[in-house]
Amino acid sequence: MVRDGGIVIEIRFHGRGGQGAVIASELLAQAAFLEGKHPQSFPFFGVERRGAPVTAYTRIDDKPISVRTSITTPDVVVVLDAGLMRTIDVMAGLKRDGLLLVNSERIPDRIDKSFTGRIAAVDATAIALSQGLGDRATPIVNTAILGALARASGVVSINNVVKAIVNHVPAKREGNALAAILAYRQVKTLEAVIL
Amino acid sequence: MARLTIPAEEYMRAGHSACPGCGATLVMRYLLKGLGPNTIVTVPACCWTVIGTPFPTTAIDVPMVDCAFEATGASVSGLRAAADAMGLKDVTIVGFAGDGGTADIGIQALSGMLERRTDAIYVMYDNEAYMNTGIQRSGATPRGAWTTTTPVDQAARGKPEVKKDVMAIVAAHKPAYAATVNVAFPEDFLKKVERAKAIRGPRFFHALSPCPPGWRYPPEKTIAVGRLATDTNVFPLYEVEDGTYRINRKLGKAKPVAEYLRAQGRFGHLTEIEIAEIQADIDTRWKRLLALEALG
Amino acid sequence: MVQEVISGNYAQSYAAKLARVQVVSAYPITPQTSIVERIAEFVAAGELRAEYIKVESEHSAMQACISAAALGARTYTATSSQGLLLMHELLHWAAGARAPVVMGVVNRAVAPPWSIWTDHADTISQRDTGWIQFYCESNQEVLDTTLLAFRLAEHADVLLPAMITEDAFFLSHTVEPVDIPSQEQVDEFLPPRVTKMAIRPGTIGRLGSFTGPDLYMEFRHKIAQAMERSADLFLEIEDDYERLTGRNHGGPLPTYQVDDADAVLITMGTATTTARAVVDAMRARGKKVGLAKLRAFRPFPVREIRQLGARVDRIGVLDRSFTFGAAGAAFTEVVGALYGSRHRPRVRDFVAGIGGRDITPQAVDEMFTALLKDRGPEVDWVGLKHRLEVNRRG
Amino acid sequence: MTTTRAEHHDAKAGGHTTAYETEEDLPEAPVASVPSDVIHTASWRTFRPVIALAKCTKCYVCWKFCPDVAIAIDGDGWPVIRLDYCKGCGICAEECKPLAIEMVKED
Repeated sequence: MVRDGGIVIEIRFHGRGGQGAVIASELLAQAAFLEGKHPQSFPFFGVERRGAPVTAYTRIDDKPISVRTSITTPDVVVVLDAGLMRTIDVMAGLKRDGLLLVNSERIPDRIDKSFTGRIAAVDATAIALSQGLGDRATPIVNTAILGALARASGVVSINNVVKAIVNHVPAKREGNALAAILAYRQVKTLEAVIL
Repeated sequence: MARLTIPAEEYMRAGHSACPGCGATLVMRYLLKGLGPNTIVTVPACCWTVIGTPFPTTAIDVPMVDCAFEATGASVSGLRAAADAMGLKDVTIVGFAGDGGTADIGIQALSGMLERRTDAIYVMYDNEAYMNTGIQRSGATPRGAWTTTTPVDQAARGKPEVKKDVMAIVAAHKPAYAATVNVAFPEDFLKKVERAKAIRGPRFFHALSPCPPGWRYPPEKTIAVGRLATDTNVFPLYEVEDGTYRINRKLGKAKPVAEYLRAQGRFGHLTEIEIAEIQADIDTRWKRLLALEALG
Repeated sequence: MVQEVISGNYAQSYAAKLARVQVVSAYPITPQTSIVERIAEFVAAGELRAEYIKVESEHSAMQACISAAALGARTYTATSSQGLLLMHELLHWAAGARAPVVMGVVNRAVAPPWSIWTDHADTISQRDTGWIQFYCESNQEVLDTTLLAFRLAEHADVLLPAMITEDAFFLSHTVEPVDIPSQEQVDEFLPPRVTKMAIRPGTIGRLGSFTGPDLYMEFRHKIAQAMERSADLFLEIEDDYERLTGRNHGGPLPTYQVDDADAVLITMGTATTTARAVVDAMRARGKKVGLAKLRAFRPFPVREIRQLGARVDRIGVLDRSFTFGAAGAAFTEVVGALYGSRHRPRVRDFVAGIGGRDITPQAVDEMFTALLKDRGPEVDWVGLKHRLEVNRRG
Repeated sequence: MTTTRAEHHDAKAGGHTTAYETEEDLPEAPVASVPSDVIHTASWRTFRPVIALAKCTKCYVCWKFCPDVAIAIDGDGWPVIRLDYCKGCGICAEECKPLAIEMVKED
């Protein structure tokens, strides 16, 4: 999205209460800040319940951000829990040529035919559990997914994702950083459909 | 078909917004099973404000009147007065508040309601912190517990103060009936609700309501943790009727408090010495309770 | 109808009794106490069949009324000053829950320093809570307006709480003759409360609930519309009251001698009586002055203020409270109402009578004179002492 | 959080029909009267309980302790998981004495 000569990228995260979607949106903002960008991140203002669907947003601009509105047409949608796609329309408003990144062992089918952008997948759950992040019921996949996002979107570098994690994650910093790096290496991407 | 040990009727609906494994939903479920449809519930700010689901939906099949955080006792009195004035027969008025809304900000209104002898049931569902706002300590948080406002770090060991004894405060008002109940013991819970329903005057329940995210244990352990609370004497089951104490569950030998504490992440930092101090405190309180019961 | 010599506070008590309130919930505070004591006597004597909840605070008094109203009961309470301030959270709640609670308020200054004497800081501070507000000039007006308020608040197109205010001591403890309508008259005017919205055992319904940004605003807009509807309904209801009792206090902004006036003073509460006498005296001296009584502060009578503004060039507003950092609230609202009008007279604010200081005829005369001469500051504190006489003991 | 958009509901409850198309359709006071089971909470779940009826003794402990009212009892007395509502807390499996319930990961 180009506005007043600057480039704005808007990202929406879908997760469940307890998985760290809100923290992911904040860490992404921290990483973007390290890139010299102007970030803004915010959760869907609501009541969080463990396990319940949660939405969070990050907006990244080349220059200071002058809006405080919700994000309705994101460039990137990140799904921390593929199970959510059964009940939640994660594609809602996603730009046709945008990016869908899903925590999944395999790249999901192109459900929405009008979507011509890229689809990426990473098994963030396996990576998180390999690093002792969360448990099987609620794996904390937020840092892994950010590593994958760095690779798939190029919005921020993996170096700055790792820096943001080390600077701001209160516990298991090494495991979280490693999760991001592993995901960066393992993410698979299905390129855009050329019409 | 085998026999159900608690009534089959449901007055709480599925679809509610509680966290998985939530104890507070079981408190409501059991309570309404015992009280039946001719009941009006008033609820202040607490987890149930959210659990009860947003407009236009509602999670219980009886009327629910939202009230201000500190005013449950007053709301109860208002509902009772209106029901009496309008000739609504045999309706049970219930105040349903959390521990913060009861032990802290709402204790004045609770005291008022008990003192003016409002004919109603007040339930404090006790998850031992401000859980709806995200685990801040309340007067009902037990000693040693981690919360977001009683962190554990170099210079802090969780909540330094002991849990406020709300039952003792209530008992000092000489209510018609007061009892502790625990979601891990539904049959005892229902027996007491049915007993309370038959009595007129101010009645009070202190309901232990284990909370997986706040107490830091996996959601499937809600009943197990609740059971341990009673079987370690941390949360004894007893009732007070006309000033007489009756303990409803006594084990030959209570389990060590450590078993209860070790099951929850909020106590994960406690040392053996700290646990021993808590054990001593629990032992003293248990002895006091036995002595109160012996008074007859 | 009988005439009795009673205080403003008793006028409240009699009105509550005549309205056959079903639930009363109150906490004592000077100078409100005699209102609720008299009601307690009515209940004790069996003259009023009401549930009287002796609560432990004003906050609880209001919560009990709101919850009782949820079941459809006609509810009444009374308070003053600090008690009203303590209720503040629940004043918003009453409007949001659409509980037509009727409340008598004795206007009293707020602490510190402690003061039990009158000004309007307590009720003016509540103007944004969604309550209908009436300010009264006489004990008769207190009684009549309280009865009007029940009918208006409970009207299906309104369903908003209403407060009827009276100046501490100037009305609350001043006895004067009051025509008291018969119970039959009041029963005809004010039948038992009927509401479709009452919470009933055996049904499903959660009153209060919670909403996201997708619905909250519509519920607030409904309150705004109900408040707006109440303005015209008040006129109809007062006409109805007049048919039964012969009395009509003249809507939200009754005027006196304004038709040819060069300057008009807008007053609230008991200062009106003094100001009316000053108008007569000044008219006798050939000064063309007039008076408008701001009787309803909520809903604010924008239409009537504009009609007044179209007739006169100079308006003074007598504020018995002050909004620190701005001006008197009545002044700013009058100016706000006139700004949208083609006729914009000069408006000045006279802040007077704070903390029970007497608003003397001389002070009112000064205000009119300043208006006529078009001199003096836009906002003026009138009656400040240049020389303080402080009692010292020792 | 679970959001419920009012305009999607047309349910009868408490004798009132509640179909909210415009502001005028909303009740004057915020009175919610649609039973909450119009909301499905299946999406909260990571693991689903699966009952092995061969091991079930019909003791109904699972039903008794379910905080989500997500276990029904069918005509033959067997417990049935209401998968639209089960949040997958696992209390039923944890408390089941004959170990008849297994928590299975959702796809």
